[in-house]
Amino acid sequence: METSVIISGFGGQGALFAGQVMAYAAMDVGKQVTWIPSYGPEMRGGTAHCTVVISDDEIGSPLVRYPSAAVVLNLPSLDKYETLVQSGGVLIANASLIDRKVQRTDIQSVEIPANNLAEELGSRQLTNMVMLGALLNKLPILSFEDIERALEAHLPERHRKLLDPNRQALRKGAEFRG
Amino acid sequence: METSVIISGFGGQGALFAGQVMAYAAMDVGKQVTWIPSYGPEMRGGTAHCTVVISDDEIGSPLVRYPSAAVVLNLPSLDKYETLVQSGGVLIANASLIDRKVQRTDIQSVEIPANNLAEELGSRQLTNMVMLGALLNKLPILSFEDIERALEAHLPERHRKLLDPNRQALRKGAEFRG
Amino acid sequence: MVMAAEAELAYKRPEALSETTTHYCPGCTHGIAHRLVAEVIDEMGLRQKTIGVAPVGCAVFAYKYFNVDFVEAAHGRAPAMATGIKRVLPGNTVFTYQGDGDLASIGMAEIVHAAGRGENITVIFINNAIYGMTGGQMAPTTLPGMVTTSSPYGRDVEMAGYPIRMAEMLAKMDGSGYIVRRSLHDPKHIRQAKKAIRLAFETQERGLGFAMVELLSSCPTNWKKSPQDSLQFIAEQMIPVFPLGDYKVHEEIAKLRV
Amino acid sequence: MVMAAEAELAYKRPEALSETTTHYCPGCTHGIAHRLVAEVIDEMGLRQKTIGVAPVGCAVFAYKYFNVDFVEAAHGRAPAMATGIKRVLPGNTVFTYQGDGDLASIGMAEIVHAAGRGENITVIFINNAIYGMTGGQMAPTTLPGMVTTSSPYGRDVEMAGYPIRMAEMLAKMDGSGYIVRRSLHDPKHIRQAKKAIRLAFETQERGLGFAMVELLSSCPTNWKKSPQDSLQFIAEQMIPVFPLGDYKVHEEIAKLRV
Amino acid sequence: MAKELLKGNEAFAEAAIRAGLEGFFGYPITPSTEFLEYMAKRMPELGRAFVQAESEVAAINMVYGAVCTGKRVMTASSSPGVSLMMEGISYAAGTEVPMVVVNVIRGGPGLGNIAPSQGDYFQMVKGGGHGDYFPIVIAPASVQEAIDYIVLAFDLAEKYRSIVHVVVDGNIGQMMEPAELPPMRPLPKEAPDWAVTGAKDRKPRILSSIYINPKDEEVTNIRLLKRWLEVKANEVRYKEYFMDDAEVALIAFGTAGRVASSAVRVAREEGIKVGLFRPVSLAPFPEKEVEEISKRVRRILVVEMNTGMMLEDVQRCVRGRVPVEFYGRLGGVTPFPDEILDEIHRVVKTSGDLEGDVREQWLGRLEKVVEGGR
Amino acid sequence: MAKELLKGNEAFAEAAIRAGLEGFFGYPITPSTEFLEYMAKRMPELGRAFVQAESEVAAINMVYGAVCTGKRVMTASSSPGVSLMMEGISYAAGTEVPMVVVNVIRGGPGLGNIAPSQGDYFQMVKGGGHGDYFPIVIAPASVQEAIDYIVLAFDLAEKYRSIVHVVVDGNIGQMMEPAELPPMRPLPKEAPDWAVTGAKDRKPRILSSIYINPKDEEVTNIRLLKRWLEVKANEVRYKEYFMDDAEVALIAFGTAGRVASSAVRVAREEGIKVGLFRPVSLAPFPEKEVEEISKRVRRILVVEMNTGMMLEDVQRCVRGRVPVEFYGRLGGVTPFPDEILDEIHRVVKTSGDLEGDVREQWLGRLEKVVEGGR
Amino acid sequence: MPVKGWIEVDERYCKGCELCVHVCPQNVLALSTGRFTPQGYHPVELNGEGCTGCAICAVMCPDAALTVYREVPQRVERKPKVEAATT
Amino acid sequence: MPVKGWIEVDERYCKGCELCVHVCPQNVLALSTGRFTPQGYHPVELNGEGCTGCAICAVMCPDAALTVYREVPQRVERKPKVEAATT
Ligand SMILES: Cc1ncc(C[n+]2csc(CCOP(=O)(O)OP(=O)(O)O)c2C)c(N)n1
Ligand SMILES: Cc1ncc(C[n+]2csc(CCOP(=O)(O)OP(=O)(O)O)c2C)c(N)n1
Ligand code: SF4
Ligand code: SF4
Ligand code: SF4
Ligand code: SF4
Ligand code: SF4
Ligand code: SF4
Ligand SMILES: [Mg+2]
Ligand SMILES: [Mg+2]
Repeated sequence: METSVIISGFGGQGALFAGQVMAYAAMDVGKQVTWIPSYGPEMRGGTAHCTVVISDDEIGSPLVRYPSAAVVLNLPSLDKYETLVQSGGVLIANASLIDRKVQRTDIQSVEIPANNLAEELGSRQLTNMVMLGALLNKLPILSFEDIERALEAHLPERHRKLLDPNRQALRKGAEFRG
Repeated sequence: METSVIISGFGGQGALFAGQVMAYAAMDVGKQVTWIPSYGPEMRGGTAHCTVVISDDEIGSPLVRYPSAAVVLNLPSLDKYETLVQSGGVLIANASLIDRKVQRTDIQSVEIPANNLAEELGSRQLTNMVMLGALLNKLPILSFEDIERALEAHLPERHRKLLDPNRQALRKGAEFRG
Repeated sequence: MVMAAEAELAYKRPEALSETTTHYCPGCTHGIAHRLVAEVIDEMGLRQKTIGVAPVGCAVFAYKYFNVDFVEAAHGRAPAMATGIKRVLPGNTVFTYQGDGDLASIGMAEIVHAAGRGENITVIFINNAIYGMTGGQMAPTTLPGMVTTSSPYGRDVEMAGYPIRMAEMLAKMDGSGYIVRRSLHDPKHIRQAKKAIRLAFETQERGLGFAMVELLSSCPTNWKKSPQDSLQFIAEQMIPVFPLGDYKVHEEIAKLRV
Repeated sequence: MVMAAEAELAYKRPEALSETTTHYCPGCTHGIAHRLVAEVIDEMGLRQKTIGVAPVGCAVFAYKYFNVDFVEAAHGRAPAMATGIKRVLPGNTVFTYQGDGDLASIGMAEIVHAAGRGENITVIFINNAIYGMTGGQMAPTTLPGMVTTSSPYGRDVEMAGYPIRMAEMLAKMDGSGYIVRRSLHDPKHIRQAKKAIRLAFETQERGLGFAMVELLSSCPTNWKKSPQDSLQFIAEQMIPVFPLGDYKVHEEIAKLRV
Repeated sequence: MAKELLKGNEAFAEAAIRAGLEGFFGYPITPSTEFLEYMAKRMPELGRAFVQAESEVAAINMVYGAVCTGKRVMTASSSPGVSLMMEGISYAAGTEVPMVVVNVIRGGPGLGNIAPSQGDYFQMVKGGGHGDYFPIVIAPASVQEAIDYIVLAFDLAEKYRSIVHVVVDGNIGQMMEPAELPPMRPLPKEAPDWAVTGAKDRKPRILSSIYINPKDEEVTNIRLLKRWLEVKANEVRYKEYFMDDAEVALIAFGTAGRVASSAVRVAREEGIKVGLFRPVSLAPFPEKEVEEISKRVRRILVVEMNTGMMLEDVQRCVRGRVPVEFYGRLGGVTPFPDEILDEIHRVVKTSGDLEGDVREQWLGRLEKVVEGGR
Repeated sequence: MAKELLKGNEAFAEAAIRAGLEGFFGYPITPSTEFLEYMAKRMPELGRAFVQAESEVAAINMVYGAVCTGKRVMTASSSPGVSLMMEGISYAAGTEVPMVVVNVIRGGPGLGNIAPSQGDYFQMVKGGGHGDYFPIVIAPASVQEAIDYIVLAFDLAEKYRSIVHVVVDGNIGQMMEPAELPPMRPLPKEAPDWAVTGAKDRKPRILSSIYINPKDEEVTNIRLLKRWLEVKANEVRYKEYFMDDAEVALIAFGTAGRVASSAVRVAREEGIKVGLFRPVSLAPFPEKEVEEISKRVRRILVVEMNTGMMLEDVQRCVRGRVPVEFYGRLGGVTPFPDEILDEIHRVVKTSGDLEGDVREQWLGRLEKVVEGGR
Repeated sequence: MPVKGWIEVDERYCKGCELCVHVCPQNVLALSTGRFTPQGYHPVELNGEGCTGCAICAVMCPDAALTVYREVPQRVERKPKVEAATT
Repeated sequence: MPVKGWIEVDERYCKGCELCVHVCPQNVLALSTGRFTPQGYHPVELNGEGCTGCAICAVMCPDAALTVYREVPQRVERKPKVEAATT
């Protein structure tokens, strides 16, 4: 079984890091995983996205056109990925910055005001973890414990103090019921 | 019929020019012809040689390993080309500078003291024409008139005064009986 | 506010700039240099005969921003490309616009020889002490001790060499007609820079040889400074290493008043 | 003549020259430069740790003529190759030997940046105002008006540019430790040239940065002059364009007496 | 050592260091710059040589000089930068010194863009420099392979005194994957017996690529070719996926190979007897293996991120036994698995054709894909 | 005009001038220097641009600039110099500007020597620069062809806005043969509609090879490839000798082709049914023609002055129909007709073998020839 | 009486870099933090009285986003059409 | 009394360029026009009395073909093994 997730947003919204956390967690539980960022001119435009593929077998393409799930942090990302999520897949949209509804009905979608929830926890920086929490709730390829262990092991030293808030953000995202 | 001649000597002995005169003459009488010099490091060593191929048909290789004739102005050239002249071919050796006999008996060879004959005509510079005269005598692919017309047409302006001596040198070479 | 007939236009975007938003980072002085070149082209009425040569560097898209014919050179080779153009179209005005990686690193031979040949071209040289486009590596002009992504411990002059001062070097070439260094860090210096650019084009139009204006410029993004702090960095850190001044001025140009 | 025990050897072919006849034309001063370098290597006892870098040019076979390890660089790239060697073998002595086409034309970027980096190498630069090896084309150092096979009407400075003075230019680089120009046209100047070569190697041994000795040299063959007339040409025509002198001397070297 | 989540370019660089790298000379260019930046940090830490050269021309000639001392030295660049290295690479080949060059290929020709591409296949494999020489070309397809093959690259370069190109694209350089780094190798104490190190108590050594007498050059060319035949006999590397009973074979390398493997996996799930042959050594090309495949399968589909370059090598080996078709994306576009799956479906459904220009046929299909916005 | 006895390099240069050359930018290198020297003399006489550049890198970029104005401009160099032009050539290809580059190939790799060689076949034909592009490559084999094809080169370069390489070797450059120069073409008054000339009363024009968005680059690559398919359809050129009833076909280009034609002529006199196919356009390669030949003949012998480069293109087209064998001389050695005649004798006497590495087989024979002092 | 002037900001170009803000001698420029340009920046705007039309802001602006007007006290004969302020 | 000296010419190296001939202050060098070196040049030779062993010829010789000896009036203690004359 191969699961693929695209996380996409403005630069600085933590899309790449959220993907890396998933990748670490997947590796630590013994799965195959690839993480690949966008790079180059797209970045200049201000968007950043990454693709994470998690599998039990050797992973072929680290890039997928039709992901199992998409986590979109802003409107351009929703516009781009909504149509691409596999039928039956998952779409997590950041309602704080996206002022339209998800159109598709053949996928599970969550519209979560992630910025607001993050700010409630004291920092906008936690937006990405809120979104990730919401994702894992719908797409339980990794447990919260897996993610938390990954955070613990791989969060850079200088961000250590954010460990707890990150945990809370994950939970908050997971618990959100639109 | 394809006839090939290699003319070889020290740089400055006029080997290249003698070949060019043949090439001009051949062209002017409507034959196919190629003239190709040695170039590069060999020249640094002080030898210069050229290959002239004259034919009624389109000429393939401008280079031949086994020429119909060789005109050798010095000893190293004799050493190199004596063995290569086609059986039945012609070898003209400059006896003024070569102090050994031609060994082969399956070819027509002429050992001619070309420097001396040229000096008799007033200039060492005529050595090449003496040798060419001797060649044409044995290998009548071109007539003396052809060569003289070529000299007339193609001798550079500043050497015009040498036209007559060149003619004489050709005759002298042709008339030489070893 | 009355937009009366009495209103005088005190400043207007030059015509030689196209109506395109640049991709430069906010506050990057590449934009100022572009504007000045465009103003000079307008003032001298050269727009319809100018051919620009864009570099590889942040200014790679310069061709989009000017309202003139443009070609895009290989990294460092703009002076060679400009030479090719100018030699077959001697009546046109040809300028290159190059960064310090482009001009002073990979393109060193081409710029020196364009100057040596006295090629009648104008070179706008943006010295921002860094490789902007590729994400902040050391340039030949990087200051001693300056941290970049390829001098992570600060530029160690023992291992990575000393800043190269192009204006001083090229002024040594007999083919050079006009070689100066200016800065873009405040309005006063910007005005001086513009005048220099004007004279550099005048040098070309008069066939007086190779002309280059070196402009000390900022890179807020890779210097990791605000646009304003970056200007201060130019004034306080760069100018001492790269003194402003006229390094070579053809006598005909020295007489000129613009 | 008595070959007595009282006989003192006043001059002997240096050991650092191999027992090989060079391919240089008779009277070509490339040979003198070789000899001087070999004498210095002998005197300083560097033979066993020296690595030479030969150019593409008439000196392409320099590697055959010295009794030291040698590599053969691509045209103009000897300073880069020397940099590579010196950086991984900092304890060795590394020198390049380059012609003016090699160093001042195609290799301009490499020599400027080797100087800029203060690369601890020694460069012997043979300025003969021509491309010897390829049969006498114009070099960046060709004198104005000089006829060569690629400037058949004489070097026209308007079209083909001005002679480039490398010593002056490289002396401008902060990484340079020792930059001088000497001539090989008579015994007195040859002695001075040798001293300069000695100091250029001393500069390297002391780690004082980039060192270059520019040597005005003859090319009888392509100048179409006798060896002796060629020396006169250096004295009368070349020196005025390429003034002899010390363009940069590190203070430690200036103190040295050799 | 355990697996870590490693970024391609950095893993690559660290692996080279652990293989005993003593000098790195390079010039920044996206998307290989991280390689240089990593070296800028690590090499001085280890007291080893690092120089940011003034250009790729200078970089390759610094490497050329440094490898002449017998030490492990390399450079890394991307397409336009590698073009500038062609003269230097040809010199090193002619001098018979080991040299490792990494090319992170980007979209071209010209300045192009910085996106992943395989458009330099010909340049790398056929030798973009002048003259007869035979570079070894290795194309890793994962971070682990990048690590393993950069180490191998040094070993092969030394064994055969040859150029080794390691070619990847930005995907592999930018990707993170779990992988294991090798232990740090101790640096050798002795220089090899051909290296220039100063003629201490021995005869001087000369390293040069000049053979002014053509007969000597011919002997050199023969020596190089013979060595190459040895390389061909010993150093062919490839990977197979589902090839045992495959009736249709995909042939693809690097990223295209990975993407193809995803498509093949899905097709297998659909019951299609398709396999993937992924050359790892592009040179020596797995000629015999491809020949054998062409005797076994019904159809071959070559997938590349270029206009069909390896395709020509495949065609040469297949010798018309079965139809060889092509699918490629261009200019920095990485194909997605679904496109290749579509191609597999098409191939199994149609009968195939030995005539006609396969590039022309593909171009028609590609234009539809592009028009469809994919 | 009547035939004159003309030297290859000079005839070549004069023909280019008469074809309307308005700029020459070059750097001296044996054996192409006479080309530059001729230009140094003639171009100023005609008031046209001549610059001795500081290097081949500069030269090609000067040409790149100058061709952007729509004028006919060229350079000429030899192998190492051409390697330095690879980046610039790739840029010009990506910018879709016409560019003519003459390569007088010399022995390599590296500095090698200055003797005639065909060792740059791959570099020229497959594109030694980075990225997907398709140079037209023309290989004249006589002074007359040099003249005719340099003129054609400009026409093709403009027609297809393409790179055209004209490749010869020192034999053709140094040789004198009777040949006829074309009349002097008048210079065009107007620049083409893509050229940069100053935006006088029109919109500005931009010439660039950058397509930062891969999708745009892909569209460009497709455009280039389509144009190439057109070139393939229209511009294949070759010459045949005694091919009508040939049972054995020699395939050889340039000097090797001429030498082979001598051997073929002698073999015909001996009654051997052998012919010669001489590709003139190495790219586009005469694929269909070689394919047809492989259906007609019993055996094919490829002759080159390299280690077997065009050989691979022949193998690709022959698709295993008949044995393809190889004979080459290396490193600047020009074969003599007698060696090739020996090969013809050998081929007609033996039965031929479809298996095995033909290069390996040839190498064994070559070593005997070399040992024999030939 | 000081000359009166005003500026127009072309929001296609303005990137909110604030360089003009820092150089304005009258201190009458500021970012409009409530609005975004099409490129997603806060544009600059006049936020006070006292602009003299000195055009110093325009001289500084890297994006040529500013047009500057100056009120002319009385009609003058010679009116230079458009003259860049820095000449 | 002038110092006495003499030279030896290594004919493997001498190319008969005459540069030594021109610089010899004693004018005692000349080409030996009757002989050829292995390379085909006329070698230089001492053709008169008066060589002082000054080694100026050797300093000039591009081919390091010359060895120069000097007669030492009396035995000296310190005898530098080989010192190139130009140091
Ligand atoms: C041959 C080649 N080498 C390297 C690069 C990568 N590259 C692009 S821009 C650049 C340097 C840009 O720096 P600079 O010239 O200072 O311009 P800036 O961006 O600072 O204005 C480099 C190294 C390239 N495109 N081509
Ligand atoms: C890349 C390249 N370009 C050109 C050449 C041809 N070439 C060989 S030597 C030389 C110039 C030699 O002149 P210089 O450096 O002045 O040395 P000299 O022979 O005068 O001592 C040239 C252009 C080459 N070998 N390689
Ligand atoms: S990276 Fe630096 S130089 Fe480039 S646009 Fe941004 S600020 Fe300007
Ligand atoms: S060609 Fe000139 S530089 Fe070269 S060896 Fe002869 S004289 Fe010396
Ligand atoms: S300087 Fe220009 S771009 Fe910056 S804030 Fe002011 S108007 Fe906007
Ligand atoms: S014109 Fe002068 S006063 Fe008015 S906003 Fe600009 S800088 Fe300030
Ligand atoms: S200088 Fe040297 S080479 Fe020349 S003639 Fe004298 S000894 Fe012979
Ligand atoms: S040593 Fe002095 S005197 Fe004797 S030959 Fe030489 S130069 Fe003349
Ligand atoms: Mg910069
Ligand atoms: Mg020279």
